[in-house]
Amino acid sequence: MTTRRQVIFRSAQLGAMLATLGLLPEAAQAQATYNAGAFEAKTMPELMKALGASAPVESKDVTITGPDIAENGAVVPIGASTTLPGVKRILLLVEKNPSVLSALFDVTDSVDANFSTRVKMGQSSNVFAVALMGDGKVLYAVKEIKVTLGGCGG
Amino acid sequence: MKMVKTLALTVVTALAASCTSMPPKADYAALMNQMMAGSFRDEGIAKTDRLIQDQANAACSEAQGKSLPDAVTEAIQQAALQGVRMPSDGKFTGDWREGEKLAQNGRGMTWSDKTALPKDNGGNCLNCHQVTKEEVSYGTIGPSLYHYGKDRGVLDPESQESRPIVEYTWTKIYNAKSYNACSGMPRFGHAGLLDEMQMKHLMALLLDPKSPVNR
Amino acid sequence: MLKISVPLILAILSTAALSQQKSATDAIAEYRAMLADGNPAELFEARGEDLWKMKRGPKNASLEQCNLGKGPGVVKGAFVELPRWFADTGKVQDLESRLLTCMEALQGFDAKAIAATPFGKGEQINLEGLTAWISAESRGMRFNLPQAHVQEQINYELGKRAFFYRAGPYDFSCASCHGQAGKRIRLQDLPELTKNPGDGVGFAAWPAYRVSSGEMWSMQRRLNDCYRQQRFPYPGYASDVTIALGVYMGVNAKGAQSVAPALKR
Amino acid sequence: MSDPMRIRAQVAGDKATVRVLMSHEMETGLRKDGAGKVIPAWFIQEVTAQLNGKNVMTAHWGPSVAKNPYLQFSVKGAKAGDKITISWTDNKGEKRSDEATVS
Repeated sequence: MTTRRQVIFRSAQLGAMLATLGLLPEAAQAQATYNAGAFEAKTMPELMKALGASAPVESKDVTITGPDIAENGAVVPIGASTTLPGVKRILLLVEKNPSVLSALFDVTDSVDANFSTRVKMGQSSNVFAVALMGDGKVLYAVKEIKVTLGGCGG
Repeated sequence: MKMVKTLALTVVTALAASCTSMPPKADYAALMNQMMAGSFRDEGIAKTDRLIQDQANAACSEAQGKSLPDAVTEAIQQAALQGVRMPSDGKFTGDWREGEKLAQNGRGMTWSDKTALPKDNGGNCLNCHQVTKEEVSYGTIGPSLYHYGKDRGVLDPESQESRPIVEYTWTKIYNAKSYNACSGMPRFGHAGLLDEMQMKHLMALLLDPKSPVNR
Repeated sequence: MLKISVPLILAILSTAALSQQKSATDAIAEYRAMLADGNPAELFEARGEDLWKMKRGPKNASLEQCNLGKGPGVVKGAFVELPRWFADTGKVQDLESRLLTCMEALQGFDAKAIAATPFGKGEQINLEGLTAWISAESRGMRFNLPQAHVQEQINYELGKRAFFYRAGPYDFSCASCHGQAGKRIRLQDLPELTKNPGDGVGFAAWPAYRVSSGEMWSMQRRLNDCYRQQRFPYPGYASDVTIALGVYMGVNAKGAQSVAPALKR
Repeated sequence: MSDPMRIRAQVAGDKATVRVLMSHEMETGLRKDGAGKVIPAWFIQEVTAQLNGKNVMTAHWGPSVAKNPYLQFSVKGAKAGDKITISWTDNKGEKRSDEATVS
């Protein structure tokens, strides 16, 4: 039986190997490598530690979008954005998932700090949009999304 | 003048007739039997003998949603009522918490379920009924059951004064066709879907004043 | 591609929400609107188009000469006229059973073997892609099943009887869930299928991408799962009862605009 | 081999809205199959976007991104005719790259 940890570990090794061999696209190499530890974090503090970031502060300048109720936890549309200048990274978190971090976006000057995707949610939970700023500040917005039991349940 | 009018009327009638053409003549009962027998196969616990209809299902299918003749209705309901077995120990209610779990549980009796035993069956209640105020994900095929006991003034479901409504409720769960020949509700007791204890839990959910149904 | 922008829909929804507490139904509508743009069914449509044109099977042929009812190779508009009578097979066929006929005749596949393949495996995966693309080619068109042939009429009558056929341990029929308007199971709205339930609803919304399983479902798979939930035995893929039900629902849906392949829970 | 992505890039003011659908199982590694065996994790880990060959965004994903992932973002200064390239790499090292023209 292969555990998830092993798979990620192996794939990180594989990624490093491919990078060494020059097999990864140049663009990818220029960016930070996949932080497996961050995607293993169970809580927000654990995640911030793995990312080497400070404790997050709630901010009105960060926006989290998503439905109040998700008809199905398998696909929940969420988005994170901020209009603040100097943002380096945007994170999307689901508090009650086995690992809190769903997605991380490295922001460049060429894109808006505004990303939408769809995540899986095992149960009703708070979801967070977190902005890692250039000056080291960590800002967040939070919203609760209820996951309902749809269909006949059979 | 009169001639023209008659002619116009004839045309209209002819058009109407062609729009509502009668189905072609065929032995539909035989074709139906042949089609059903040739289309399904056994899978897991769901065997083809499930296609066999009892009198009630045959009559209600035939009616296609329309009401049955009074005599047929009466016969189905009488037969259903006579088959209802009241709880062996005379006690009608169990634990509403267990009842709520059963109400939430929509599983049971499909070809992907392991067994057809009551322990592997849910009550499926939320699929069709509102049950509590807190659970917003409920169906509307059946009436809301929120405040079921409260609205009927049940203070103690095991008391003598509650007996009529308690027996009615038990009967409804055991075999809903006792009061409504073509009821859409599964016959939980009659079909052996739930055991006596499970039905008592559902009774508690509906009738216990402490149950979230009545709060 | 959606014509109305999602932000616009959301803006309307959130304005409405200001005046009153959002009901669960409104919240679900909001959730669906958020998913409407970017239906993963598009991924299957693209695959289906490739599969239609690709030389495959023992005969190494494409499906481009397949006759879906409007002549060999005519795809546009075919979906909204199926199921229909086909003279070459002497049968009323739906999209899936017709595709099986073409895959056998043109490409040399074994239709029976494909019909017996479990959903989501082997050639069944390809069928989901093909039905996604073929239905998409009739997107926005209105259902207009032919009823001229006597077998099409008989199939309608049999489909109607099958629709109301109550049996199994729960005494359910198709009509148990789809016989009345304005009902739902849990939070799922149930289309009334004994008449035209409206544009893009019921028969006019399948095939669909199922969010819950991340799979593409054709009408055959939809019906299969209906029968599972009905606690019936297992209906064969493209079996007579599934075709008859298709005729019944399809004829009832006359005039309904097809939105297939849609996005479903 | 994986299926092509669906990429739409449309000009909206002084930027282009990019919407991407990717074909991927996004298996969490936490689910079990019918026989009770754990289904190994299999998910896209990295997504990059390029505008006319220049990297404009890198995303890292975990297995909780939904199956057949959807991604939407906006590229500043993108004009009609520009090329948007999206690439992904999954945890098995499989990769895929597709291109779309901004319209």
